[in-house]
Amino acid sequence: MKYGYFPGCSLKGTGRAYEESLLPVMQHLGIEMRELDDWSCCGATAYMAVDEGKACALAARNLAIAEQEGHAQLMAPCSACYLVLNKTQHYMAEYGAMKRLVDKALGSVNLRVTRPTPVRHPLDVLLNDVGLEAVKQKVTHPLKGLKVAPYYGCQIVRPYSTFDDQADPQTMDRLLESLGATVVDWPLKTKCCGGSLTGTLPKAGLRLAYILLKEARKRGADVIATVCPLCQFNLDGYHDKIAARWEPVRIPTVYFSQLMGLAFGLPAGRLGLQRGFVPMKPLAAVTAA
Amino acid sequence: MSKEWKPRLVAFFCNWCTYTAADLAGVSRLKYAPNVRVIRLMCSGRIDPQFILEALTKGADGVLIGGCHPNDCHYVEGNYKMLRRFQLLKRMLGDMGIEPERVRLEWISAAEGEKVRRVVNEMTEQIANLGPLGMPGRFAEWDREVESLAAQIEAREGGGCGCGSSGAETAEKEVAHV
Amino acid sequence: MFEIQRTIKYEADRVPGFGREVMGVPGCEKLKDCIQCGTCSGVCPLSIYMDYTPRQVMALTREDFKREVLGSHTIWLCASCYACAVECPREIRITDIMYELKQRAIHEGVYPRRFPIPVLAQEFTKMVHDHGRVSEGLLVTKLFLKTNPLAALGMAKLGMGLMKTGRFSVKQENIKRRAELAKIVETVDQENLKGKA
Amino acid sequence: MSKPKVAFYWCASCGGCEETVVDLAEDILGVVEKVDICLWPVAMDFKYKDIEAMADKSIVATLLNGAIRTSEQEELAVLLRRKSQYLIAYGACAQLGGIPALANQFPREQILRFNYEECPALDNPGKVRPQVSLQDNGRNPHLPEFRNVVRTLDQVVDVDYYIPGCPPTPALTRAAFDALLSGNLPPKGSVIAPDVALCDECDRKATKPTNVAFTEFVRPHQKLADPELCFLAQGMVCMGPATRSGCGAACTSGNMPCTGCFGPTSRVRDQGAKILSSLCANIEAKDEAGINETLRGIPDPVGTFYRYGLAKSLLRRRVDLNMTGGGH
Amino acid sequence: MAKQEQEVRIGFYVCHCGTNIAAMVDCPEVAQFVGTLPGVVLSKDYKYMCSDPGQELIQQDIREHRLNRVVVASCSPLLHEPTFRSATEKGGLNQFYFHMVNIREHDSWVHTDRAEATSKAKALAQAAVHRVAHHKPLETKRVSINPTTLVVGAGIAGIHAAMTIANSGKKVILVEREPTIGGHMAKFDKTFPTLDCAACILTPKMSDVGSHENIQVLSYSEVTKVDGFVGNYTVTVKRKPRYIDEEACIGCQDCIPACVFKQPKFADEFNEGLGKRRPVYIPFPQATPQIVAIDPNTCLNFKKGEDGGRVVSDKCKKTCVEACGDKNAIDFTQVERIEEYEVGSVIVATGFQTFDARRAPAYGYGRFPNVYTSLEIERLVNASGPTGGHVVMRDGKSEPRSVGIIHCVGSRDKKTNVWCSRVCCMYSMKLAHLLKEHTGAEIYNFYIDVRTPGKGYEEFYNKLLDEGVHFIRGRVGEVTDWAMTPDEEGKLVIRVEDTLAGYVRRIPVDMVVLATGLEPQQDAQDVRRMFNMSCGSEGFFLERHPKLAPVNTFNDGIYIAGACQGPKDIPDTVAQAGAAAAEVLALIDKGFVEQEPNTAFILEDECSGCKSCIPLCPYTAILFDEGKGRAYINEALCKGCGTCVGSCPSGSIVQNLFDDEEIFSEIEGVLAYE
Repeated sequence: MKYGYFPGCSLKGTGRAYEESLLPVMQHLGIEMRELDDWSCCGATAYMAVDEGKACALAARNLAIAEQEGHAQLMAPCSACYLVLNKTQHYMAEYGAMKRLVDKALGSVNLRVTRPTPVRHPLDVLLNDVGLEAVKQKVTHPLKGLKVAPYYGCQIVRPYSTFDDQADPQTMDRLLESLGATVVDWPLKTKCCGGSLTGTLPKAGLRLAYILLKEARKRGADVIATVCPLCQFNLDGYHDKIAARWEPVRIPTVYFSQLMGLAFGLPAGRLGLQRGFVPMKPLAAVTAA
Repeated sequence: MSKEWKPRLVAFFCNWCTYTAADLAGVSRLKYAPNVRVIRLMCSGRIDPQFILEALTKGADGVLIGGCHPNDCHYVEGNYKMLRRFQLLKRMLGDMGIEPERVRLEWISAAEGEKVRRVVNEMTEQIANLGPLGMPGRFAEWDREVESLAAQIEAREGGGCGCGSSGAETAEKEVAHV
Repeated sequence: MFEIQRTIKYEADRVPGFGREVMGVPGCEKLKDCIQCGTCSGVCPLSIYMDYTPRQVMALTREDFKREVLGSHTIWLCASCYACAVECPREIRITDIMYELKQRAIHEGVYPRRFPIPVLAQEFTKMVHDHGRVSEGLLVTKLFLKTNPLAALGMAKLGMGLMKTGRFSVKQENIKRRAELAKIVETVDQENLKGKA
Repeated sequence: MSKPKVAFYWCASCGGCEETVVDLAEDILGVVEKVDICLWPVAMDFKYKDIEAMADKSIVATLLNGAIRTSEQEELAVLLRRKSQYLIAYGACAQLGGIPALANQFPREQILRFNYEECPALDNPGKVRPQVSLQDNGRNPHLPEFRNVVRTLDQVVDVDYYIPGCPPTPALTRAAFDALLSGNLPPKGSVIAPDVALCDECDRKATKPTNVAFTEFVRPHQKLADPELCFLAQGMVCMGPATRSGCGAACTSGNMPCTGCFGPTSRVRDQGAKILSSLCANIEAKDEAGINETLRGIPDPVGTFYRYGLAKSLLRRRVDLNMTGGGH
Repeated sequence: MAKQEQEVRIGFYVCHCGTNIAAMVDCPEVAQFVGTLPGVVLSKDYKYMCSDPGQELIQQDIREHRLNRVVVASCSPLLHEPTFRSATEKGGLNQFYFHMVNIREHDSWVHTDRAEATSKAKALAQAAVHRVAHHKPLETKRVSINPTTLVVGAGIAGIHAAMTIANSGKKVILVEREPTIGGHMAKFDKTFPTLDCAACILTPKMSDVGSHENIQVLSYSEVTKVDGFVGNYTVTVKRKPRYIDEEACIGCQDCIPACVFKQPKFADEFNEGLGKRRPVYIPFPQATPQIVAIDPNTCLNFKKGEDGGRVVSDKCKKTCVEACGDKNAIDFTQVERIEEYEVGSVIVATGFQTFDARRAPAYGYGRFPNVYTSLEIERLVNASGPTGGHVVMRDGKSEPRSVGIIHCVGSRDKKTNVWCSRVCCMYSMKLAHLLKEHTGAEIYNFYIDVRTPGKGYEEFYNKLLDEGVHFIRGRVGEVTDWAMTPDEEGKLVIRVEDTLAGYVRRIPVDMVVLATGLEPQQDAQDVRRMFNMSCGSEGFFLERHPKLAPVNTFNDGIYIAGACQGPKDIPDTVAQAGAAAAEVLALIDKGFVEQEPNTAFILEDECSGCKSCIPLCPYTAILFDEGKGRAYINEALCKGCGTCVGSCPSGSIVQNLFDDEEIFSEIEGVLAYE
């Protein structure tokens, strides 16, 4: 299985642990991921707020590159990238004017989008292309006894996702189960983590992160698993501030890919686990507790 | 054609589904292109391919056929009979140089007023892009070569035998079979 | 003592055509279908901080209260979680309407000046435009310097932590074909101008 | 009193119709006894001048066979129309366009190019084509012009009666003469043949089941036909149901399906459309893919359904051909 | 073919329909244009052609101007063709010398350019003028009506319709697919706004039906096939086995407690699964007919072996058979039976189903035990319900101290059903009242709009306001079980914008009631096909005209009543059932119907006997005369689709009203105007 790979800016910055764990895990499963040459920022949520046309054109540049490089499918692990690339395709399909604008803009630099390149999330790929059976076969160190709260966040289930349920997504739950972990049932799987508001408007943004952490702890989770660099950052990076404002709710937040790496027996030191603020206890410790 | 050309579509709608849907579009005040003229039949199964050809030769730029959805025919399966005819007719019309977009079959149930609007608008636009079929004009153009001869004969009435020659005008117009 | 405020709205307070203009933008068409049920506010995680609830923004926009809408905090509080858009019984893409309103607010220069969110959006955009990618460390640094240098101090500890875990860098990431990007942006600008002409 | 004058003339035709006249056999003597054949180019020498010299309406009946493709044929049609009391389209080509009218699917240029340049059996290194007019050593010979469209006789001049068939049968021809000579004539425009479809006189009619549902169509060369069973029951396209009777079911008796040379009944405007309607409606499949699969057995619907009738069909000619020789 | 024996003299009328047509079509111009067409003797425009003076105008002109053809350009022929045909006939002409042009639904109402719309009207009028010249005089055929009526569905609509017809002395066959008649209404506790008990008003009616000499109740049965046409339908009914001999069972119910299952164990459908029943059961005490049923899915006697074969469990002691004793009513060998009935008309009253609350996942139905549907609450507050009317939550003991009722669940929502279900506001308030009455709880209603258009309904709303029930205008965003504050712990939390107060609120409650909407029955499409009806886009059966023919369908002799036509409350359902019964009785009393003479016939001398048409007829109306070697059509069986006509390869079949000449001239006419 081969996919074009669109990392996005965060996976090269604050979210580098995501990339550091995802690439070896995918490789371990025999999946080839080729990073797009000279990709540019997807535009995230901020660009849409400034100019929709440009946002689409810039995102479409990456789709054009993917097409040029002959990728049948494009994998976008970051939730914002996943959403923006999908949204761009929707807009181009739905609005003739937008398509003409984007075509014109890309045409000015000899780029072209002629067909939709499916934009896939790693969870979608793991569940539907690889299959849980194949994942299970690679598990050498089952996460027995580890209680994980799967946290999907907003943008991979809303509004364009087709691979999971919008209200009660299940893909990560089932993936974690196949790793041997115990999945904590909690109602906040898809609630907002605060997004960029944690930095710009902490009073509002951090409260959302706090609610998530508090509820995860209340439901007995050892760790929260995420799929998004911003969610991971928000849940992991502000414990001091949350403690100062409300109460301490320290609970580690890791990428699902890091948990997969652990279950596959990949060296823990090479999964970016050292990059979290709240360290995850060694598995043995959890299991013993 | 002195006036600006606008597509003219003839539609054959079955009484129970598509005609009723067109009524519903009216009752719902949905707006669509005024280019289609509907002829009501009891069932799409009644639609004789001759009707479609006749409409085209009499000046329609396109023909729309509307029937009940599969399994929904008021007469059990008249719509299937139309579908079967349509499949071959479409191919045959293609062989005769008529673009496939000019003849369209749609299943439109009594509840689908909105679909009437969409289909009529789509088809009007498609045919506007194709341009006129203009069969009456083509017939007239084809027949001009015969009329010119009749005129020549008239002109030299009483003269010597012109058989085997087409006269100076033709020779001028067309010197050789090139 | 309390201050009293006049809350009546006169017709002159409206900017006729504003609502229709917004509804003409791709993604915003369905605003006209709003029945003011409040589901958007009910599911919005940030509605509790808003001066107008999302529902009210919909009503105000449709009724052409341009100044009130573009000047509201609401549009800047939207975190793009799309919960409203997904739950709306009229399938109104509220998130996209919020984007449109943000764009207009920036365009008209009516956003709160030292309010970090619009500044972030603009800085973000500028960085993407100039370099093709976002370098988060640099972006955040710039943001705080522009809006609230004092708050940056409060963030210092976080920055240090990030640096320690190898996640913070002020090095600017660049793509190779920056001219290509500039040309795309320029073409969109030209087309937009044409559209307005 | 002199015997009534009768003329035979041929235009774009194969000569088969003339054979029918010959096939009247000894009956031709009976005809000759009663009439005076004033023009019959296949059998007798004549000059155009001779006809032109005749008084208008001096010929009682002209039986003209062949379609109209050249300017010469048009002129003769006009001339004979004027000289004749009754002009009779004799045979499928004059009535419907016939086999020559299949050329209406192609542009004139393509036809000429093939015949004078590309035909593999051709030896024409100079790619010389016939000229309408030529200046050569003071001579100025003319040739008829090859028209863009193949026409039926009645698309050129007014026609009184039609005798159908490719070729017409001696019996119908005789019947026509009898009617002419007795003055017991049907209404103008009539086709001198029964107005019922061929099945009426086909021996195989009884073998057609009442529940035919086509799952495939086969062509005569693909299958050895059962000599007694209705062709349609064997999945072979037979034009009989859409074709006039009067031939005595000659083809089906000879174990070949009807190809439609007698043309449609008076109630039908387009023979091809009608047989299409009937055959297709009786296909078994209900979904597009299945229907199209069945219809693969009819690879050339125009050639199959309009083998004789293209010029007379509602569309007449491939519609995207223009009049300057070009086309698709 | 048919010779025009006399000169054609056409009268043309174009109707303004007030401004409905005249606003978009220049009627005088159309009249002026048509007046110039050959054969048209007079051409007029008039304000309302369908009015008495309009019809009188036609009659007068026929007489004065010796018109022999009439064309009216107005609305859809589906609406007023009978009106103008009758006017033509009253003027002394055969009614089929009339033709109608639709320039309202197909023109003025759907176009926006007056010049274009006027051109189109002219083209359509010209087509009709060309066509009508070829019209022939035709006679309608009378078909007698079988006076027996089939009523499908025995909810309140079917029951009321059946009773009305039966009381007039006509026979009714009432088919119900459940083991008992009564439908949804039998499950309700009280009815709004009067709060009279549903059982008190319904069950006497049910037993009347059960014992009525003119009504044959076929319970636990389904209609599977319908053949024929108005006045003469043959209906096939599947009688599902209830493993009880209906003749022998006297309704003593001794078998029920005798069952080897000492305690009721299986989910009780009638109580929405809130109660339990045994494999042998009667749905509820007043069930009609009073006959038990055995559920083969739970009865040990029907236990399936590993290979799917029937293995009678040795645990089944057949104690029920023993208890039944000499009556011998229990028959485990019963199998499905197919029966046929001849009827003249049909009333379809198949009702509705409630929206599946799981399709609105934000409200947690199925995830949180104390989220209920409204129908469950109906049973819970019902004195004959599973708890005897004691409102306790799923734990079986605690009473709710606060209840949130969420309106519009599965209604007014583009993601599920777009329509307003009409009854939910009222039943939500009824349940609010009953819950308050039973428990004294705080009740919160969450609504988008309160809709109380009905006699006494607004007063009921006022009464609820008096009772102190909360009304919060806002569609609930979500129901969750996570707490933000101590008083939310252990509760269901409703997050909603109180749109009138202008605040987002979190309201903790013990119980949530979802006011689920009404939607078409799952198999409505199959039923529609069977009876040859149409459905609206939402899937409810389509009436012939929303105002003028609300219980008729497009299929003559088939009528609809109740919520299968659209959501409605009990008073409206009963009114509609009465209307449908009246239509049926009118039909029966008239004794015959006139059939549209659009049948086909074969020209005997011209048919070649090719048999191409025979397999095409879905009604086997085409037969082959071996002696003559020709096909012929049995006119009584022909329904006039014209498929054979379009397919006859030698053009030897003619359809009345739609013959080739008429259609060809219509095509030519419609294209003759540029």
